[in-house]
Amino acid sequence: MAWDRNQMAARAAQELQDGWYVNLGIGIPTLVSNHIPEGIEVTLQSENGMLGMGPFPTEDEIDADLINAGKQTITELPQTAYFDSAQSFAMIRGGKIAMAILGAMEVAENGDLANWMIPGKLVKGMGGAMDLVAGVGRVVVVMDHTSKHGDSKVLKKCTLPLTGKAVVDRIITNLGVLDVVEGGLKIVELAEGVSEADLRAATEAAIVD
Amino acid sequence: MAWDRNQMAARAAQELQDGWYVNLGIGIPTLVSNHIPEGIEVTLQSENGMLGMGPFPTEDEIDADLINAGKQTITELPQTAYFDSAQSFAMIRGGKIAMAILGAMEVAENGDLANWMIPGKLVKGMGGAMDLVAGVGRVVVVMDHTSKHGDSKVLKKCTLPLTGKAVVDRIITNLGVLDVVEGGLKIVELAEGVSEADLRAATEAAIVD
Amino acid sequence: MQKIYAHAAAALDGVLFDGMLIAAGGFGLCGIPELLIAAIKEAGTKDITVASNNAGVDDFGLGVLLATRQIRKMISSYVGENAEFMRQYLAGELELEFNPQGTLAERMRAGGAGIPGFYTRTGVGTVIAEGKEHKDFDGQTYILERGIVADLSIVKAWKADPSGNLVFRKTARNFNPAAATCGRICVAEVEEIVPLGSLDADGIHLPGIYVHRLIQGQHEKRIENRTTRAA
Amino acid sequence: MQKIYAHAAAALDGVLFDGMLIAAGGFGLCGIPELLIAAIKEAGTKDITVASNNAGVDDFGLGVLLATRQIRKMISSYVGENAEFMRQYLAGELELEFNPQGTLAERMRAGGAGIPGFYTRTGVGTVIAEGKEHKDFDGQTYILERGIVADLSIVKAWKADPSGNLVFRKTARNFNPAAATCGRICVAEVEEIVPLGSLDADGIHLPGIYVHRLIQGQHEKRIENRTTRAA
Repeated sequence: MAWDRNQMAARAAQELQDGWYVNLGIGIPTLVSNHIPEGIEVTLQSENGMLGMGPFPTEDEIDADLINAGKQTITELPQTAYFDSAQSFAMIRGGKIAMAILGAMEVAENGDLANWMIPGKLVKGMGGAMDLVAGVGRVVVVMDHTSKHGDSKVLKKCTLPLTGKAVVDRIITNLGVLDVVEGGLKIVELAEGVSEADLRAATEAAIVD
Repeated sequence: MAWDRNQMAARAAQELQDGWYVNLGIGIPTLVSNHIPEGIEVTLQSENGMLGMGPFPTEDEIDADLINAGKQTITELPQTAYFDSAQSFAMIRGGKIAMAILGAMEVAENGDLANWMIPGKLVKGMGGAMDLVAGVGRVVVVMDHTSKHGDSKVLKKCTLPLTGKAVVDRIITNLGVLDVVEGGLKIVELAEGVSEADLRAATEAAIVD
Repeated sequence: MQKIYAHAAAALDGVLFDGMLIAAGGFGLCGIPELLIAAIKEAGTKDITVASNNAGVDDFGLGVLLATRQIRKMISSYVGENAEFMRQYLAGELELEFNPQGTLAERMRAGGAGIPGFYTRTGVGTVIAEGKEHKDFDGQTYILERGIVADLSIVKAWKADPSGNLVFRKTARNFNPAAATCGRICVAEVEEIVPLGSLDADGIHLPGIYVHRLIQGQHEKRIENRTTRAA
Repeated sequence: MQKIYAHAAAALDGVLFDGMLIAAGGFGLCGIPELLIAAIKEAGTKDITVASNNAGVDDFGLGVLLATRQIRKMISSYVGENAEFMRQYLAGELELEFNPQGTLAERMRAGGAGIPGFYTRTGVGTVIAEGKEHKDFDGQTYILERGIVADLSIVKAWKADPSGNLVFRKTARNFNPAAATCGRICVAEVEEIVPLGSLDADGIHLPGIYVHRLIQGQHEKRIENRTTRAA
């Protein structure tokens, strides 16, 4: 019952449309590139300064000058273009990226997103996440529906410092897919073996029809 | 008596320092490049998007893709770099150009400059002049001291729409060289055969010691 | 996703409408989207506002859209080469908004970069500053200028690959990259479309993400001010 | 005007002082000015504020200046790779100003471009917006961010010519161009200085006007996160 990480990534890959330029966050979103549907061509942006991100290199192909936003070694493709970080975020802020698929710590029923900081504990920084959620055309969040302790991460209101206010369009969790709509969240799809009651029980946020 | 166009340009060329990046305006300022002193190396910027502007081309070298800010065909040099207009004016506004040498219609004792518009008569536009006077390190104006009718163009106050307010550092005319200082203009140099009385008589602006 | 179109008219199909704002690349007659301008003339689109550094000459560049009275307003820094422009403007038939050249380039860049406004010293104390917000930073006064977002960008490059990556040549680059970024739709005309993978990934001046439609064609590349020295 | 210096210490002679603001290029450990960082360590300059997207790792990159306690404050978007940073920060020994990554890049670009402030949607409604001016444009709320002007920029490029024209390689370009533009003085380190005229004038990423001093040297180019697929 419920989707595993790869199934969540595969479901998120269904969000992609042909010709789109897309930014994939670290973690499960990175796995989305393994599930891009047949006939759909997308170009992946790496916000450090690259469009047309290729797969990880073989040992022979490793190049210290070629990394992604997660600092992993990667490769280029025939359509790859490099540019500087100011240009990279100019295109992000300017709405040129059709969609970002990002991880989250918490998401709220009004689309608020928290994914960068746990006060007193985790002080790593927001990286490009705030720019992405403020700038791209559509924000899809991929996350576990509940914490390890079973607490809902799909909330009425985020408790952690926000990455962006009212920025999330769609939430894909291990339990299903929800859209942020007027008044709360709307169930779009249930994961295999998950009932609507299961999903409602795991969700603190208001669910509307 | 007094300097001709080439002598004014030669005098303006004395303002150049080794290693400087300089922007030369249209008209007499363009002639300055013919008088760059021995041992002084300057790099000329063309604000449409080029550093390292070379001389005019021979007939064989003409290239429609290579023009200066006056739309004249030009050539490149070994150190030439091309860039786009946003970058070009980023470096101008950002103070990276050491000096601009520009023509003027009127200049005032407080450094106000008018060189782009005669209301009702001449509606061509300011081009890059407003950006240059606002951004470069030092603004030197090269102009005739008086109009064809003998009216002073070195005024207490400009009568024409301004290109910039309190932006001129030095004025080089056919009669001599003046600096904009506290309280008015200070005579730096007299042209050959020009007396201080001649220069004062041709100047409406306050001259201070 | 196919970006390549057969010709300029096809590439503009569905994106033109009366009263629209078009951002155009080019400086003087250098690097201007001459094929797309000609196609807009044929399409007959009216009441256009054009943001472009210059307005062409009487019979070439944007001048052809002035001659047909398709342009209602120009946002430019210098229009001195165009007698018909001057005539229409002085007769009150054409609106004109002068922008300092660098402010115009930065307004386009800002519009494409999600920046609705920025402060600049350029124009402070001149007619350009009238009616604009003034603000002091560190004892200096600046004015607020707005980003430009256009309905359509038309630009000219040297080479493109099928993904829309563009390379410009010498000073024909000029306003083209900034103009390209500020359009909701950007159509580019190039001298040559080369196979994917044949452009140097480090040498691409404008990534294909900014370019929605692409045509290849013959360019006249007229020279405005042919100036030479003795050989 | 000679821009080429024999080594990093010579290139930094006279430009370092306690309490200064340094803008540094690089993303993670990719494209960082490792030779100049090592020379700043040797110089012993104190109380430095560094604007850099990341803070290196414990024993490489800016981490070496954290280890020696030469850095008083970081302006960064992500510092997650550096345990010593975290220790000093949580102990209150180090100041930290988080900037969203794109805001940091744009602040550097703006500082170098004579733009003291610009508006962005990034960070609206978050802690980043606290204390910053808010302004509405066309019904959207934006915050005012300031340009950064640094006392010194240190950057790393692939190749340079003697006039300071720089070319970067792949994603090692990252913050280097923007950082280079925002310094009153910019010192660049490169892998190779090539003869004047051997770089393609259309392919120069950063014109030499921005680069005051230049050194060539051997780079370790350490890889932070070596990730591979089966061959």
